[in-house]
Amino acid sequence: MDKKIATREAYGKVLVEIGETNKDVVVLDADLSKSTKTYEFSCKFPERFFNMGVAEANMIATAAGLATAGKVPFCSTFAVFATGRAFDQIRNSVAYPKLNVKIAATHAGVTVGEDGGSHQSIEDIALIRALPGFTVFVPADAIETREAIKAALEINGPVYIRLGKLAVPVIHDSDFKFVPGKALELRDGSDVAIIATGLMVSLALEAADILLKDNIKATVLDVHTIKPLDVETIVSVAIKTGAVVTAEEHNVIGGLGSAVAEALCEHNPVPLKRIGIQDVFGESGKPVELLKHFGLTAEDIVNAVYEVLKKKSKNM
Amino acid sequence: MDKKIATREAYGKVLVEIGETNKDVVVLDADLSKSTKTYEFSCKFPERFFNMGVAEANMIATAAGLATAGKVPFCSTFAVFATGRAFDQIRNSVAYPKLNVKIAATHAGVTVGEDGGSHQSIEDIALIRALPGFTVFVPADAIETREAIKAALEINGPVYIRLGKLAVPVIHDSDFKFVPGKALELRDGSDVAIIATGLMVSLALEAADILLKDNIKATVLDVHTIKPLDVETIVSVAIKTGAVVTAEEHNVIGGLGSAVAEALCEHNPVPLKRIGIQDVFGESGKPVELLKHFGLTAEDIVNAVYEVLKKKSKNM
Amino acid sequence: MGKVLSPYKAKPKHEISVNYFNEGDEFILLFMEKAEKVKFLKEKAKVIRRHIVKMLGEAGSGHPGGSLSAADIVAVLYFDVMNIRPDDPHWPERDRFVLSKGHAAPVLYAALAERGYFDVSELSTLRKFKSRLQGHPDMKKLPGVEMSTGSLGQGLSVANGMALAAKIDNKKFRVYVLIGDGEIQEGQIWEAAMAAAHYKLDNVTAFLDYNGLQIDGCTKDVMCIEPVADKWIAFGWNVIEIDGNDIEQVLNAIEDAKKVSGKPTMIIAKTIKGKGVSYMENNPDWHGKAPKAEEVEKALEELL
Amino acid sequence: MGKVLSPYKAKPKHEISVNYFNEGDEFILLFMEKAEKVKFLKEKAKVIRRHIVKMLGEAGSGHPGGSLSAADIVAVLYFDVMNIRPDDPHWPERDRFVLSKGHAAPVLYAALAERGYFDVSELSTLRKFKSRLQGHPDMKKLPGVEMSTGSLGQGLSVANGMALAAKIDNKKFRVYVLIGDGEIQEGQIWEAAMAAAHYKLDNVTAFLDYNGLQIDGCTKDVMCIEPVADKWIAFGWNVIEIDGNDIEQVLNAIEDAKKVSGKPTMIIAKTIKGKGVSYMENNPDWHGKAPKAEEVEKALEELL
Ligand SMILES: Cc1ncc(C[n+]2csc(CCOP(=O)(O)OP(=O)(O)O)c2C)c(N)n1
Ligand SMILES: Cc1ncc(C[n+]2csc(CCOP(=O)(O)OP(=O)(O)O)c2C)c(N)n1
Ligand SMILES: [Mg+2]
Ligand SMILES: [Mg+2]
Repeated sequence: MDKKIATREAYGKVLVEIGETNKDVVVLDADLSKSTKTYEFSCKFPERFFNMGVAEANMIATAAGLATAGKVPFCSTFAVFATGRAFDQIRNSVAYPKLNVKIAATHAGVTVGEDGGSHQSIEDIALIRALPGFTVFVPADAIETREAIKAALEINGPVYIRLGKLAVPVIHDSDFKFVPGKALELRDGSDVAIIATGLMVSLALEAADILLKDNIKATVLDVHTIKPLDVETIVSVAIKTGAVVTAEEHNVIGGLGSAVAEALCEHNPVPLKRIGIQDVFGESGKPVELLKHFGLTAEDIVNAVYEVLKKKSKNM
Repeated sequence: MDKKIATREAYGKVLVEIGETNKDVVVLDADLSKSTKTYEFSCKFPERFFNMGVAEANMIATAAGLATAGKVPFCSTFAVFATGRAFDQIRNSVAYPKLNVKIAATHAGVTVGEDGGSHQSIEDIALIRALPGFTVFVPADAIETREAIKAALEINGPVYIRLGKLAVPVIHDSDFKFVPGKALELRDGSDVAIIATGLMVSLALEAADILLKDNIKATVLDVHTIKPLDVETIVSVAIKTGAVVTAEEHNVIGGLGSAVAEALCEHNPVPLKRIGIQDVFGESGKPVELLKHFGLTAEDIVNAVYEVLKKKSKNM
Repeated sequence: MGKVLSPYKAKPKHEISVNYFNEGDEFILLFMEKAEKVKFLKEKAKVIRRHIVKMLGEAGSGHPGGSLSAADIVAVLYFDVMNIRPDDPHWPERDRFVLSKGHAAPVLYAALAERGYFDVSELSTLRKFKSRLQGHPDMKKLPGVEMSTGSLGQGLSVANGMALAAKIDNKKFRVYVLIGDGEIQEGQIWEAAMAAAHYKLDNVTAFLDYNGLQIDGCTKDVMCIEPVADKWIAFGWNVIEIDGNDIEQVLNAIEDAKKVSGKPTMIIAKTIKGKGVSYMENNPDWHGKAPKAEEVEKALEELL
Repeated sequence: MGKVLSPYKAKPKHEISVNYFNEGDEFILLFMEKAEKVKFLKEKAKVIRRHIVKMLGEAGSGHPGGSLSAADIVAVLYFDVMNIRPDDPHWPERDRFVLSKGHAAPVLYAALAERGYFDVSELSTLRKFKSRLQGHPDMKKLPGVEMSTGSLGQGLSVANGMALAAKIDNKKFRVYVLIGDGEIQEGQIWEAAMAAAHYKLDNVTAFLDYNGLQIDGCTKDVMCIEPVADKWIAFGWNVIEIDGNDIEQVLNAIEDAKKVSGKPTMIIAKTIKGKGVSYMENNPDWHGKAPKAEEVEKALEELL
């Protein structure tokens, strides 16, 4: 876990690779190609790159048109604008007609940092998850990003990929197997399950290490696919452990925490604590300051584990 | 429950009333004033009515500007466009600066009917619920709508009010007391809790009647305020009954069902079944045909109750 | 316009359908004199209008005004201009038509049925539960519908995307798109307008159904769009102004658009909302209301 | 412009702040000759530029290019034109300024501090955790910020809303709004443009910071906005074209805008992105990158 790479960087690289092998791949950006890392693609394949300017809505619906003609458009901009500024276009021109459009949104979450609350998307998962037929990937590291983008290309339908600005630890080996829709068990433990997504996965592993010192064995799930959710695995670890903590860099309303709560309540209700942004907007600061401020550290996960364990023992 | 009135009709009426008593109330519409029922206000107070044409994004941000200068704007259009077409404006120009803008969106849910899936909002609650600081009202009938609008006027901040096209039964007496944020217990029963919102409340009452014949006593909660959620009451009925069914005319992802799942998992996990649109888009048809097709009838609620009761007995 | 396999032979068959000979690649009024062609297309537009009125009467809800105003444009596109194959609706080389103002679905459905995409009898299922003819066009349900629409302001962007795909692949197909005049109040239209000019999409031809009305009244009163031609010119488009209920003008404008290179063309088509049905013409009340049985009868008489 | 309680007296106090006398209602350069006023405003613009460079250097991130290009416009607004009360920032009769291109926050913060809304020392907290000077303006945190911005394309709509409120209440305040030239690619700008003309918002004066650059390069290459004046004219605006880095032209344009009735005014202000710092000028790389310590020094030398 020494090496740190931003998932957007990994995206930029794999985009060029798939552009090479698949001539139907086209890329659209909304005046942020250097930040979203579509820039390299734009240099290599200028005839398949379309800068749409500061016009996210038009970008998405143009991509829909390209998709009707057999192209596989990848659209990129900041997550807050990719989803919010173009929601009706995503809904009515992509999801409703089930078109083969990929939205790879970068700068998700509060780790955007200094730009502040207007630029920190804490609700994009909630938005896209509410749309029938969308696949939602939230990669935890650079390697998972690679695989998620390649998997997105294989899926014939709308896919949302949530990427970050901040360099984050590489937690996977390069030969790791990414199965869309299948949660990855990174640690096996019977006391509690920590279910995490995105950059919180590496913090969940840290938390598991800390807990181990206290002889608490945690299962750690990496839920890279928020939708369709791997209900089976999630329910099975809930049954095994009887207590769950979710961790995400997103509002606790509408994201992974909600998805897990839905699954647990319908299949095997157990105590749950949701680590995430507690329904407030972000603000300016350094990413680490903000992760701390918003309660998104390994320690916060550890504390949440103790809380659910207390409830679990009461239940028993 | 003989009389049927659409909540949008009630909205149109109360709007004129509050326009009379509060000169700061202004109304904006996006070329749908006869459908949203802001038309009467526009005739009575033309100097305080602004038709923005087919431009929902501009409507919302203009309302934000009006709010900065002390006006209390009510914005109306169909729910699918009110939320989705203007999401970033609602997010960044209303919710983020906590401005005093009210969005009264009509034509929510599949009871829009013949217009079909492009016009049937099944995700608006999910969208607005994910925004910090928003109050979300989903009135069950005409009387509740009146009170919700008056309550919205009292709140200094962003409020979303979800209204319907279809005439629905009037379930409340005119002297009923509406307390924002407080779920209403319409029936008291210890076997199961049916937690409903919007037009599903009257169907929940029907379901409770049917269940009573089988000697199953259901608590029925009318959750007219989805946000802030009345966690206390919801948890208390979950404790009392040990089994919960939610019912909403919305995607089961992101709406009332998710909110209740979150509350239960964090405070008192019990078996839950979520009645709602099962993550598919709507389609054309008569409202009753669609309610049936999408599993939104009293019978569907009854069946869900039997399901959770089975799980509850297993749990005990 | 590609190869022509068969001449058109007008053989009137039943009440409102005009039969045509179409054994292969495409449909074209090749051996007709212009005047004869115009007459034929006028007849087709009338047939489409009759379908619209009947469908809506049967459905009990829907949008007659904006369907009727566009019938002539749609007739010209589907019965003369567009290079399409009803028996192979996904033929990659086909010309595309995007009905951006999706509420005018009936005019599209009528044209598709008349053109042979499906049986005209299916028109009576409009807006009914489980029908392929949804209240607003659904491309997943009905072959021939190029894009699902209904949320206004999105169709021009979609058309641009199709046109960009043609450019990438060096394909010759053209993209036609019909936009409402109230619809251009949507900012996305101007994003798309700017992008079409920027990317020199001369394979895009847009029609503005310039009927002066939207739901809440005259565009002039609701949200004035004037001067409309100046706007499109300022956004870098070739602009042609015509009477959009005049078949010949529609035909000529499309031909002129094809000759322009490096620019998309906007045909500002002055139309009458409700055109062809006296009591609907220029009356905003008929934007989104279905005619009752007697009203259908009266309309059909007028449309003989 | 209301009552004037006090004459302006220029008393230079410390390195970059120009002090002023302001005991009551408002701030106005009343007893100055035009030439003297222009000189003073030029000085203010320079002071603002110095603040921008220093703030960004200190913050380590942010947007210098678009802040510097707008410094002259903002100086004229805050130090001559606008009827405001720094000690009563919510005074209902105040003129409003909406920074639609919110990433240029530093130019606004510098002007507010210089104008007395808060101490200039606070400028050094820009973008830091818990600062009132958020990366993009936050009206909830910092008095004097009229609207939270950062998501491009929304400020003109907001300005219209403020202007409508003035019309309803018969108030005399005016609304100024600064828009980026890349920003006008957002469709919402054109929705707002149409609405401002429709509602005859002659109390709205917009500035286009016409610096020819956006993040990915020249607007011409990324998404061409030309012919830009024609667009605003076609959308019903009074258009004035000026050199937006020329204080006198900015002053005159604003005066001219005030005289126009029944129409909003767009002042197309040709500017140089990065203006005043040689190595930043016209260089898209300096859109969103902070200068390093040596670069700050160099810039400050140039801005003496
Ligand atoms: C985004 C969106 N907003 C609102 C509507 C509701 N609506 C349907 S038709 C219409 C008026 C359209 O007027 P116009 O474009 O002039 O159509 P026409 O006159 O040709 O029928 C409106 C507001 C919609 N379908 N989509
Ligand atoms: C809706 C939205 N999309 C994208 C961005 C990211 N962004 C910030 S500045 C900018 C370029 C703006 O260019 P311009 O308006 O010309 O600004 P200026 O040159 O004056 O800095 C972009 C795309 C944003 N802030 N908001
Ligand atoms: Mg019209
Ligand atoms: Mg610029």
